[in-house]
Parts: sequence; structure tokens; C-alpha cells
Amino acid sequence: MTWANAIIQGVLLGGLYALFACGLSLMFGVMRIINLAHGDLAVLGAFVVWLIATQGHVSPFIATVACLPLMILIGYGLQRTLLSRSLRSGELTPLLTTFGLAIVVQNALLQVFSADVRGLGGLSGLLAVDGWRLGDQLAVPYLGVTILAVAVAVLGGLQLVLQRTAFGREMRATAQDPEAAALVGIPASQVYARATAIAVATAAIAGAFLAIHSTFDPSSGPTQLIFAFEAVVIGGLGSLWGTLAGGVTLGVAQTIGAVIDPQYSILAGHLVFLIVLAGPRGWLVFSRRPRAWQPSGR
Amino acid sequence: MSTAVLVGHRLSKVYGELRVLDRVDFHVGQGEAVGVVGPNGAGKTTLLNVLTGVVAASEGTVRLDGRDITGMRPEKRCRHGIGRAFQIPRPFGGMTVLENVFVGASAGAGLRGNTAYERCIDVLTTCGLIDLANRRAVSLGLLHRKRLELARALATGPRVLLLDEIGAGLTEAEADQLVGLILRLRLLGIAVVWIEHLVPVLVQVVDRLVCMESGRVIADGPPDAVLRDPAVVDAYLGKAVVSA
Amino acid sequence: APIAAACEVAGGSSGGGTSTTIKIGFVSPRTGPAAGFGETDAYVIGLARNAFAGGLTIGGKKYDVEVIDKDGQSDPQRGAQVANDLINGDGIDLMVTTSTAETVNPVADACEAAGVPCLSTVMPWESWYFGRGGKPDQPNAFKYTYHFCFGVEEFRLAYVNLWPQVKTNNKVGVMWPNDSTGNAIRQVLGPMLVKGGYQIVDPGAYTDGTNDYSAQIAKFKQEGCEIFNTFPIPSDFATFWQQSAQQGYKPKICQTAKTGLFPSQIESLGPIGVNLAGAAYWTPTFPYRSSLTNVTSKDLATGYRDSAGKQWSQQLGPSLALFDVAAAALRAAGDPKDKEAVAKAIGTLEVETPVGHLQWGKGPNANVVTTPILGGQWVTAGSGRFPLDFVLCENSCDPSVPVSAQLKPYA
Amino acid sequence: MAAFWSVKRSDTTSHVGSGALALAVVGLAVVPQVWNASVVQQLTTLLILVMLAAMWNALSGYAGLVSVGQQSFIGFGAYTTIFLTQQGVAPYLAVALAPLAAAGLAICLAPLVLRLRGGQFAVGTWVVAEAIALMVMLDHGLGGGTGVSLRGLNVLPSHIRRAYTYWLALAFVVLLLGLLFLLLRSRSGAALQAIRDDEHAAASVGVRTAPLKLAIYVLAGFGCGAAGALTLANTLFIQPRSIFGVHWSAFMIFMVLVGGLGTFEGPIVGAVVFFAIQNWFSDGGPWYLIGLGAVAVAFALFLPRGLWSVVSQGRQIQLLPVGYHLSRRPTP
Amino acid sequence: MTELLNVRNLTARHGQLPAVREVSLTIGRGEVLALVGANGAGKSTLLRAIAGVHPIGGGTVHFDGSDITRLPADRRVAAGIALVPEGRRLFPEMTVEENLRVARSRPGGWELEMVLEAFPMLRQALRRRASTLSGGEQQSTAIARALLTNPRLLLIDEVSLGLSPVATEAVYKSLDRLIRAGTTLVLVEQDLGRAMSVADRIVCLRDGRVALTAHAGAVTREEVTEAYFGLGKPTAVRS
Ligand SMILES: Nc1ncnc2c1ncn2[C@@H]1O[C@H](COP(=O)(O)OP(=O)(O)OP(=O)(O)O)[C@@H](O)[C@H]1O
Ligand SMILES: Nc1ncnc2c1ncn2[C@@H]1O[C@H](COP(=O)(O)OP(=O)(O)OP(=O)(O)O)[C@@H](O)[C@H]1O
Ligand SMILES: CC(C)C[C@H](N)C(=O)O
Ligand SMILES: [Mg+2]
Ligand SMILES: [Mg+2]
Repeated sequence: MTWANAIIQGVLLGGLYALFACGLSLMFGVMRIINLAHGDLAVLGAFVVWLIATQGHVSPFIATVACLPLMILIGYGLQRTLLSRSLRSGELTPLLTTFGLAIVVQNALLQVFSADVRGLGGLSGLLAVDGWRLGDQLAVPYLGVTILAVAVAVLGGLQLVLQRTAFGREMRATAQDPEAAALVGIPASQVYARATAIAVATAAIAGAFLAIHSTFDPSSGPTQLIFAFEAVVIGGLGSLWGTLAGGVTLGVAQTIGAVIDPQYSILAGHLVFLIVLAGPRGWLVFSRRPRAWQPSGR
Repeated sequence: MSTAVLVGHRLSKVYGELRVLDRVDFHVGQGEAVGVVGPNGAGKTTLLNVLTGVVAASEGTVRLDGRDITGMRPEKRCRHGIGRAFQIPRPFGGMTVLENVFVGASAGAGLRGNTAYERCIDVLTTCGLIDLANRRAVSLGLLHRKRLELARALATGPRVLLLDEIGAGLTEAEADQLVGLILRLRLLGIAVVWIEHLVPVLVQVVDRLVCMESGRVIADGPPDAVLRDPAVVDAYLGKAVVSA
Repeated sequence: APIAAACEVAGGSSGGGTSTTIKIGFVSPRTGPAAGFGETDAYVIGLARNAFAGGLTIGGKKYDVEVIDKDGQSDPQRGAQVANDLINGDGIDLMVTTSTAETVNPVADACEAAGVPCLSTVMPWESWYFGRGGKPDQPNAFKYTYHFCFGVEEFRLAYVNLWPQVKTNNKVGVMWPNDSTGNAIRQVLGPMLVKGGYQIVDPGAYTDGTNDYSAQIAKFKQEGCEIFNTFPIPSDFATFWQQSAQQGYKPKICQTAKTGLFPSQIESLGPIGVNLAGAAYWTPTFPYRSSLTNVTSKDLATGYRDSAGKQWSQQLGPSLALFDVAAAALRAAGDPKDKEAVAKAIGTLEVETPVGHLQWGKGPNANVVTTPILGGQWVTAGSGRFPLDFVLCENSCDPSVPVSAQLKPYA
Repeated sequence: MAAFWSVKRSDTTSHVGSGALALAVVGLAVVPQVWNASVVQQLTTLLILVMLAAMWNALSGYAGLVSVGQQSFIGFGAYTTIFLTQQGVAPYLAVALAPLAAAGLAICLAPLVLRLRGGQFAVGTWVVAEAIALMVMLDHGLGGGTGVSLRGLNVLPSHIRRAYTYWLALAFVVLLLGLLFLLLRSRSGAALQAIRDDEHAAASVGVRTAPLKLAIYVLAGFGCGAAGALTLANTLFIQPRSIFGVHWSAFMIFMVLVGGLGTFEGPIVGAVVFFAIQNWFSDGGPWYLIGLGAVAVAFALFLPRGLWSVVSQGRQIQLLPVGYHLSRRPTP
Repeated sequence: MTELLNVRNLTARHGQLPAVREVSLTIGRGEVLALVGANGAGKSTLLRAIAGVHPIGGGTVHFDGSDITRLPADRRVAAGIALVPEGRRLFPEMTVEENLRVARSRPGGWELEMVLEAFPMLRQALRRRASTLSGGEQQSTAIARALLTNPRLLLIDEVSLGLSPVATEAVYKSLDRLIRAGTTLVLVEQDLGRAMSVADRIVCLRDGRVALTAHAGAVTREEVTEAYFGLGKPTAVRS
């Protein structure tokens, strides 16, 4: 019974991780950017949502929707100003940019909002604190299900966009060779900006749910970052479905680990990750792909 | 006809459904120059990849001086004397032209100190890159990159040199230089395998011409004979008239 | 040896020498995860600076006093580094530091190593004393570093006097993390509570930053623990407490420490935060005044509210107390520039501070004085501009602090 | 024909540079005698930063291994020191031995980690670091999550301790930079860069890729282990969370990219910059960190090739010559 | 013949070193121009600058009367300029079909079916990842991709590079179709004979400068090859 429960909770937790990882996956997939600021952007989103919810006295969900336009703008601007420029100079430069961005955001938030702890759980009513009880050892929380559903919707939606639509095709093309993309009429910088906008928006959603799932303060950003990265790597580059699977794998590993001994929870996640990584290369991500003009062995 | 240096026996390469190499027998003798032609996608580059170990053969064996090297890693084969120039140049972009060649001389030929430098200077001079020696490789135009491919391969002091379309896009004058260079290599006893679509250039150098089509060798023999072979003509040459 | 001699010269030349300015270093976490502890520092340091403005007259000699505060960034390496800068760069005569092992331990170690007197507070003294390598059988493990704070025994007193106020089955589910506080608590408090007639259900230590607690919750539900006690960081508690609600675990008493120190940590929980039991190492109702600034606890709280526009926080008391002790120590030393003398002086010091009447030598060991921690509860504020209020429900550690309410069951 | 040309590895600037560096080392060696404690302490910190920057640069700048997990070795070095002292080894001996243990760890990790590419490698190394941290936290002999202090240094008078730590740090910096320099100047140096630029092509000109990558990885592990052990000796108290913290990697990235990736001198410059920022502005609380971030962004935008590129302005100026330069002999 | 492209004093650098120096040339509608020159002469750089993927250091480019000097590459494609770049630059992770479909095509004649007729070898490779294509297959895909944008001005760098004689024939056949359809062409082609037979005009670059412009009919191989390396007298510019 506890096992069943652990697995359920793990799957649901996986939804949160996947949601968190979505933006990362997208940005790495499209721009080869390892975005160290992702976590802090998520927290920024959480703060915006919190502001709207508390000032406007609306439910966090409405607030989240309301904050999206702003986050999209931020993402768009971010790419147009900082990222596009640093992308031009070497694959490591964005690492420096996003690292800088991360600490700027985090401490700007500290300056503005102080170190006080905040949360959205309290504003979410029953959703945050109740669930379906299937027997006294088995419970399916509303919140977890909501998060998982949102994750499936967001990642699945984006996956379809990437695979099926012309916009998605253009995004992948730009990802693989921006200049060549420009040569077939694709405005690379716009594609990038859109990708970043989407990424930041999803980060905000993740941040909001993180703030419902727990509490947050300006320093919360980095704490979840590694789990998100793990999800992305397990799942496979460009494949957002994979990211979802990765998140769930990680979540379940952690909850199962916790049943054995609470101390093993996070450790178990890491170990499973490493095992997957050590395992068959095939469906793993991030592996440096050969460029068009130098296919392997040619 | 000198003894075979490099021999591929019943080499096959299969990608999923696709049979890219189909039981190909191939050999090149010491100081011999073999030209390889064939329509695009015939499997020429793949043949080279299998011979150099960049791609593992699905079946068949590769022998160097009669010694089986089928399972050997590329770097080891190189140090045993197989030099290779890629069809699509792959320079070490971050390094200077000189350093690119130096890697070949030191890692490939195992030379050190001045002997290595001498080798670099020779090679750079013969390939006409000496004036660009201190330029970063990224800054080279395509044809300079192709020359760099050749130079780097030469620096490893190969006994067998596998060239993949290094002549493509050369002006006639440049092509003539290249021909001269290859001829000199042969005198040094280096075996040369040269994939090239510039048949007129090719025939000036090679003793033997091999024509492949969809993974098979469809003709193998003296250039003029092969070029007159009707199979070759309609598979490869089309109506392009070639005087051998 | 010649090398050593050479360094002697150099080493000695550091520090303030014989000037007439006394420099006090203050290190606390102002940024990073523990930044919450540092929120009140600016205000408290302001008070101290005013008090020192006139300088100190010691042994008929008048000294100016300068307080230099630095940010430990909630990180041990950083903490040690700023401490060393203060010691070697600014040549401070006395160090004071507060809040969490990440900051206090490295700063204290740096001082002990450099032979600079150091006063610290707000982290259970066990993790301060033993965490830094002091042994239980050692009466005075440290020569230069002194500490005043509650310890596990104070938590025990508070708990055994608080919990009986609500009728329970005396089964205590505990979640003690694998960190400085948690480990100290697990080692000592657990056995004590058992002796006190409580049954402890301990699923085992967990790592800070864990995102799912269903395993523990399941256990507590199985065992039917009506009391719950934990020492988590705020976000972990929020995660846990929400999951408990979702999965239907509602103890009669939820006793938190560390989380629940500051109002925002409880407010952020929303409804499920109301009626959590907590413990306080200082409240505005502490009937003491700061001997240095002569400010009463009450005025301290209101003063902070008026200047910062925020509700009082437990940090105010101990932080100001640090300066009370500092001043007293410097006076008692005779020569405040003599680090050895100052350190010795602390060993026998008696001071009045907002957190109580401190007296070294009476503590569990020569370096430590224990201060009270009193059990109470977070309740919805009847009036005023802040939603929640912390009311004391027991005062066994210090009977002179008034008790204002009875513990209400959580659910 | 070849007679007109000759390959030079060093020129006047590099002669001067090498000389200057040698002098600098000598100068640094006597600091404890002539300068006050603060300077010594500060320089120790700086030297540790230099080590870290140099090692990260060796990995990503020369071998193309972009690691986010070097803190594994920092922490491992520090905790090995603790462990050894607990076994009764003299503290400074322990500090000197710990790096070897770190190198050992690197050898153990290599088979797993070195198979990975690009971002996979980056995240993989990070996770490894976290995993090791968690395992250390499980061991209460090492203080678990509480953290531990390095006892036993206090027996020495503080100024002696300070000086010894400093000299040890200096020695390690010289050793590491020396090793790195020799490696890069040797034939392997060129081979390494070849791997960085195109592993396939490198193999096909005879470069033994596997052993070289292993070598550089182990060297970096050794160096970071040393940095960790010295950090402990310098700060005396460590906790798994912070000594294994990913912020170390962030700092390394900062120092190397700000200084100049893939140059021998850049990381040293970067370390100095980072150190300076840390010391001059650190009293600003949040503002200091905001400043730090801003600087990082500014460099990424306006000086992506780092400070050293300004000094050498495209021309291959090298204080320590690791490159090759072809020049025409004055024809007789 | 009215002019379609007008390049005036165009300069393009790689870092410090100028690869194209003050080149001026005009191309008329429907004209076929062969760009030749030794390697390193600046041909690719010139084409890239015209296509907008290489920063222009000086001078102006007018297309169909409007100044496009500052126009980004993608907008130039929309305007009708397409480049088949040196080194093909396919999208390695996408299938050949996706590579072809991704092109933003202007209204016009070329559709997928037609290019597959022009390059039969691509048909059986449609579902294959571009990174697995042979050199020639890549070249063909690249040209096909450019055709699908339905350019008015098509720039091809190293047309027959890596193509077998048959394939070369095929390419030139499809080019013929283009020419007849009135598309303007600029070809970099090292096979002089070829170049002079298809082109109306030959432009020879040397060290980034125009060393010779001449009508294909009005110039001999020798004169062109001289221009390559600047042997003999400064070559007269005949028209
Ligand atoms: N990794 C791979 N997966 C699937 N098919 C492949 C792979 N590599 C090569 N091929 C196919 O194998 C065939 C032969 O490729 P190869 O490069 O050997 O041809 P080639 O003779 O070199 O042609 P070209 O003259 O154009 O270079 C091509 O059709 C190519 O698409
Ligand atoms: N990325 C680059 N960085 C620096 N210099 C470059 C770069 N690309 C080309 N160059 C230089 O610019 C000059 C012109 O190069 P370009 O490729 O345009 O000539 P090309 O005529 O196309 O030569 P090829 O026939 O070899 O392609 C050459 O000297 C070349 O070395
Ligand atoms: C107040 C105590 C319960 C916790 C202590 N301040 C610490 O974080 O170490
Ligand atoms: Mg080929
Ligand atoms: Mg070109």
C-alpha cells in the first residue's frame, strides 16, 4: 500500500519536475543554451503571480494566466537584448550570461521583496490541501493531479507544435543551423526570441505551481534546478515527451527511495539518473550532434 | 604489380534497410595509385570510413601488410600508416594551420621536436599553405581547408593515403599542382587511394580505376578500359566525354 | 624557526595595535537561504551604534567604538572569509555573530584560531560546542569563543510543559533533518522525551530540500501520532504540511522549530498555518531591558515595527543581547585591547540582556550560557495590522516571562 | 625550401613573461615575512581561486570538457583531509595528501563521466557532485549534515598557521600551473586541443583520445582536490552542502570566461578580477551580488573572449608559450 | 537588359583582413554570371555578402532598384535572393523532406515534386536524416532547398562540387530550366569550360578585387586563367 502510494506521489511529483524542466529543454533544444537562470526566472514568475494574487485578490490560477503576457515579454526582451548577443560569441558565453542573470534576478528580488517566505498554497483553497482518499494509506491530491495535467498539456502541446507545425520545423531548423535557416528565409532571431518567450512563460507556470506546492523566497530558485536538468537529460533533447518521462522517472525514484529511508530520497533520484546515463546511449540527450557540413565520418 | 599494402575483403556496411557496401573487395599496392569513382551515394566514402575504422564494417576484413586490422581503432590504424583526408574538411578550428599539421606529425607520425617541425614545414610548403601557417584554421576558405586536410594527412607520414575529393572545386592550375604532388608521393612509395569526380584529373595520376555503384564494385582496371566500360558510362559518366 | 620568527613580526603587526578605537565585528546571514535571520540586523546594529556613539570609558581611558558588520551569505566558506577579513584586515578586538551553523561555526572557528574573542548566539549550543569538535567530557573546549543560546534541554522543558495542555496519546512523530539543528536534536532530545513518557516515531533523518514526504506521512498515520515535532527549513515544512493535509494527517499538536521563528514563515502557509505550536527564544513580553541601550523588550519590538514597518521577530532580542554582552565584556576586561583579557572576562561575565540575565560559569560548560526557549502558539491576531500573533503558553525555562494563553489543539 | 622557415615556441614577450612569472613566484614566497596577516590570508584565498580557474580552463578551454561538477573534487579533497586528521595524520600532511585522493576519485569516475558529451557531461558531473555530497552527509563520523571543523591546526600560533597554509597554497599553484604548462607545451597539448575541436578528426590523425582526456580530467581532479583541502585549512569549517555546492562551478566559469577561455594566462587574470570584486564590493549585501552578476553579463556581451584577449589583441601574445609559431629565418 | 542586382564598392572583411575589396558589378535580369577565381579570392565571401549572411564592411547592394544593404538575410530571401552556401549547410537532424519543406517559398514554379524530378537521387533519401547523406546527396539537397524558395536571383557556390558527372548534368539541366524561366544566376564554378558554356558573362576575382569581366563569347580560356593569377599584362575589360 505504502509502495502504491509512493509511486502515485512520485508520478505526480514528476509532473512538477517536468513542468520545471520544460523551459530548460526548450532553450537547450533550440538555442543550445544551458540556462542557469531558469530557476530564478521561475521564482520571479512566482513573485509576479503572488503580487497579482494578493493585490488583485484573485485565485493563483487566474493570476498565473494573467502573468503570462508579462513573462512572455520578459523572455522576448531577454533574448533580443542579452542572449542573442552572447549567442554570437561561442557556446560557453551564454553560460556566463545566464549565470550573471541568475544572481542579478535572485538578489534584485531579495532587495525588493526581502527574505520573507511567501506561498500561494494558502490562496488556493482546498485544491492545495485536499485530495481523493482511496483507503487510509492511499491518497491522490488534487494539486498533484492538476500539476501533472498542466505538465502533460504544456509539454505535449509544445511537442506537437515542434513536430507538426511549420513554426516547429523552423524552430528545429534554426536550432541546428541559424545561418542556414536565415538562408531559407527563416528569421532566426525571431524564432529564438519566441522560443525564449515560451521558455520563460513555462518557467513562470512552474514557479507558480512550486509556490502552491510549497513556499518560496528569493533564494528558492536554484534548489529545484538540478532536478529539472536531470529530467531533461534523462528524457532526451528536443523530445519534450521525453522530458516528461524523465521527470516522472526522477520523481518515482525519489519517492521509492524515501520509502526505504528518507535520506535516500534525493540520492536515489541521482543514482537512477546516473544509471540511465551510463546505460545505452541511444535515447540520451545533449550528446553533441555533428554539424551538417561535417557529418560523422565524412 | 607490387604487393598489396591495404586490402579490404568482402566489406559490407548496412544501415538498417540500406546496404551501403555490398561485399566489396578492394586492394591497393605499394606505390600504387588507385582512383575510385562512382555515382553519388555509391558508397565510396563509406568504403574509406570502413578502411580507416571511422565506421565499423558490418562484415568483411581489412588487412594492412597482411595483418588483420579489422577491429583496430582509427588512431591506431593511423599510427600504422593509414592517412586520410575527409571529403568535407574537418580542421581543428581553434588551432593554427601549423598546429593542425603538427598534431598529425606528432600524434600520427610520432615525431618530436625539430624533426616534427621540419615535417610540418615540408608538408605546408608542398601543400602551398606555408604562408597561412599562423592563421587559425576556422579562417580558411573551403579549398584551403581541403588542402589542410591533405597536409594533415601527409604529416602523419602515411604509407597508404586515402583522399576523398580533395580536388573538387580546384581551378585547373590548382588541380595541376595537386597532380604533381600526388605523382611525387607515388615516387616515395606511398600508396594512394583517391576518390574524385574530376575524372580528367584523376586519370593523369592513377594506375587503376575502381568504379562503384550502390555499394558494389562494377568495374576495376586500367583507367581507359574502365572509362569505356558501358556500365560505368551510363551509371556514372553519362554523356560527359572523357579523353583518357 | 627563523621563518616563524619572521612571521612573528608580520603576524603581530596586524590588528588595531594600541589605538583608542575599539572595533567590534558583526557577522550574520544577510543574503542566501538564511537571509530571514538577518532581516532585523540593520535596526539592531543601528541601536548599538547609537549607544556606542559616546564611546566607552574603561579603566579611566576613553575609547571610541566602531561596529563593522559583514554578510556571511549563509555560506560557511564565505562566513570564514569575512571573519578573517575582520580579524586581519580591520583588526577587530571582538567578534559577535549570530544565526545558524553555516555562519556561527566558521566565524567562531576563525576567531578561536586567530585568538580573537568571539560571542555568538541563535543556534542550539550543542551543535555549536560539539559540532566544532568539543567533547562532552571537556569543560572548556575553547579559549576565545563563547556562546549563549538555548539547547536541547530547553526544547525538552518547553515541550514537556506545553504538550500536556492538550490531551493526546503521547505518540510523537518527528521529522528531524540531517543538518546542524536536526542532528543535535535527534541525538539528545529523542531520548529525553522517551524518558519523559513520550513514544517517539522517527522515520529517520531526511535531507533539506526534499520534495515529497508521503513516506513519513504514511508512517505517522499508521502509528497514529497525535503530536508532531519538526525542525525543518520553511519550504520543506510547507511541502510536508500541505501533503499531510492532502493525505489526511492531522495531529492534535504540530510543534515546529526553526520554521515558525518568523511570522512570514507561518503566514505563507495560509489557513493551515494557524494554531501551529512553536517556541520562542525572545518575545516582546520578555521582562528585561538591554543593559547597553537601556531599551526594554517591548520598546525593541515597537521600535522595530515603526522603523521597518514589520512585525517583531525573535531575532531582535539575541542580536541586541550580543552587544550588551560585548560592551560588558570590554568593560570587565580592564584593557579592552587585550584580547586575552577580554576573552577571560567573558568567562565570568554577568549581563542583563533582552533575552534574560546571562551568567557565564553557570552554563553546561565554561563557554556556554543557556538561554530560555518558551513554548507558544501562532494564533490569528485579534487586532492590529498583522494577521498572526505568537502567544506564549508556558514559561518553564524562565518563569518571570508572563504566560498569556493555553495551548489549543491544532485540529 | 624548408630552410627559410623555422618554428618558434616563444618570443621576447614570452621570455619576459616567463621571467616575470618566475620573479612573481619568488616575490610571493616571501610575502609572509614582509606583509601583515591580512595580506597573507587574502592571498591564500586568491591562490586557491587561481588553482580552480586554471583547472576548469584546462578542462573546458583545452579539452572541451565543460564540467559543472568540479566541486566533487573540492569537497572530496576537503573531507579527505578531515578523515585523515581523524586517523591521526598531521593536518598539513593530510592537506598535502588529500589531492591524491581526489585524483583517485577522478580515475574512478572517468569511465562513467568521460563517455558523456557536451551538456550531458555538464549535468552528469553536477549530479555526481550532488550524489557524493549526499553520501558524505550520511556519514556522521564526518559530521553528517552538521558539518565539521578542522581541529588540530589551533595548536600552531595563528601567524605560523597562516604562513604554512599560504606556502602550501603557493606550492600547489606553482606545481599545478607547472604541470599544466608542461602538458600543454608537450605534444599532448596540441593533441588535446585537437580533441576539443573535433574528436573524430583527431582520432583519424592518430591522436590517442581516451588517455589524454583521462589525463586532463585526473589533473583537474587533483588540482580541485588541492583547492578543497586548502579551502578547509583556510576556513577550518565545512559543510557538505556548501563545499560540494555548485556555486564553485559558477565561480570557475566566471573567472575563466572573464579572464579568457583557452588561454594560459586568462584564468589567472579572471581569478584576480573575481577576487577583487569579492573584496571591494562585498559589504553591499545584495547589491554586491547584483554587481557581480552585472559584471558577468557585461563581459559576456562586450568582452566575450575575456580580458586576456584585450591584452594580446588577437596577436598570439603568450607569457607562457604553449603555442607554435612559424617565422621566416633571416635568409643569408 | 534591365539590371536586377547592383553591387557598388562592396567591401567585406573577416576580422581585419578584407576578403572582398570595393567590388562593383551589376547583373541584369535573366543573366547568367559565372564567378571564378583562385581559392581564397573572395568568391564565397562576395556571395555571402550579397545574400546577407556576411557583414558588409562598405559599399551598397541594390536589388531590383531598392537598397538592401542593411536587410537581414531572411528578408532578402523573401525579396527573392537565394544562396546555396559553401559546405551545403543542411539541417543535420532533420530528414531530407523536412529540409526541403522548411524553406519559406515565395509564390512560384518550384514544388517538391519538381525538384525530386530534377534530383532523382533524393527520392529514396527523403526520409533519411540529412547528416547521413553522401556528399553529393547533400549538395543536391542544398540546391533543391534553394530552388524551393523560388528565387529571382540564385547564387550557387561551387555548383558541381562533389557531384558525379551524371549528377552534374542533372543539376545543369535543372539550371537550364531556371534560366529559361528567367531566373538570374550567379555561379561559382571551377570547371572553366562549363562556366564559359553556360554563362553569359565571366567575372574573375583576385585577392577580393574584380580582375576581369567579359562576355563569355568574347574571351579565351587563356585570358581568364591569366586573370586568375594576374600573370602578364593587366587584363583589359572588354564587353
Ligand atoms: N549513417 C548512415 N545512415 C544511413 N545511411 C547512410 C549513412 N551513412 C551513409 N549513408 C548512405 O550510404 C550511401 C553511401 O554514402 P557515401 O558517402 O559512401 O557515398 P559516396 O560514394 O561517398 O557519395 P559521394 O560521391 O556523393 O560522396 C549514401 O546513400 C548515404 O546516404
Ligand atoms: N571565417 C573566416 N575568417 C577569416 N578569414 C576567412 C574566413 N573565411 C574566409 N576567409 C579568408 O577570406 C578570403 C576569401 O575567402 P573566400 O572563401 O571568400 O574565398 P573563395 O574564393 O571562396 O575561396 P574558395 O575557392 O577556397 O572557397 C580567404 O583569404 C580566406 O582565407
Ligand atoms: C532556532 C533554532 C531552532 C534553529 C537555529 N537558529 C539554526 O538554524 O541553527
Ligand atoms: Mg563521398
Ligand atoms: Mg568559396
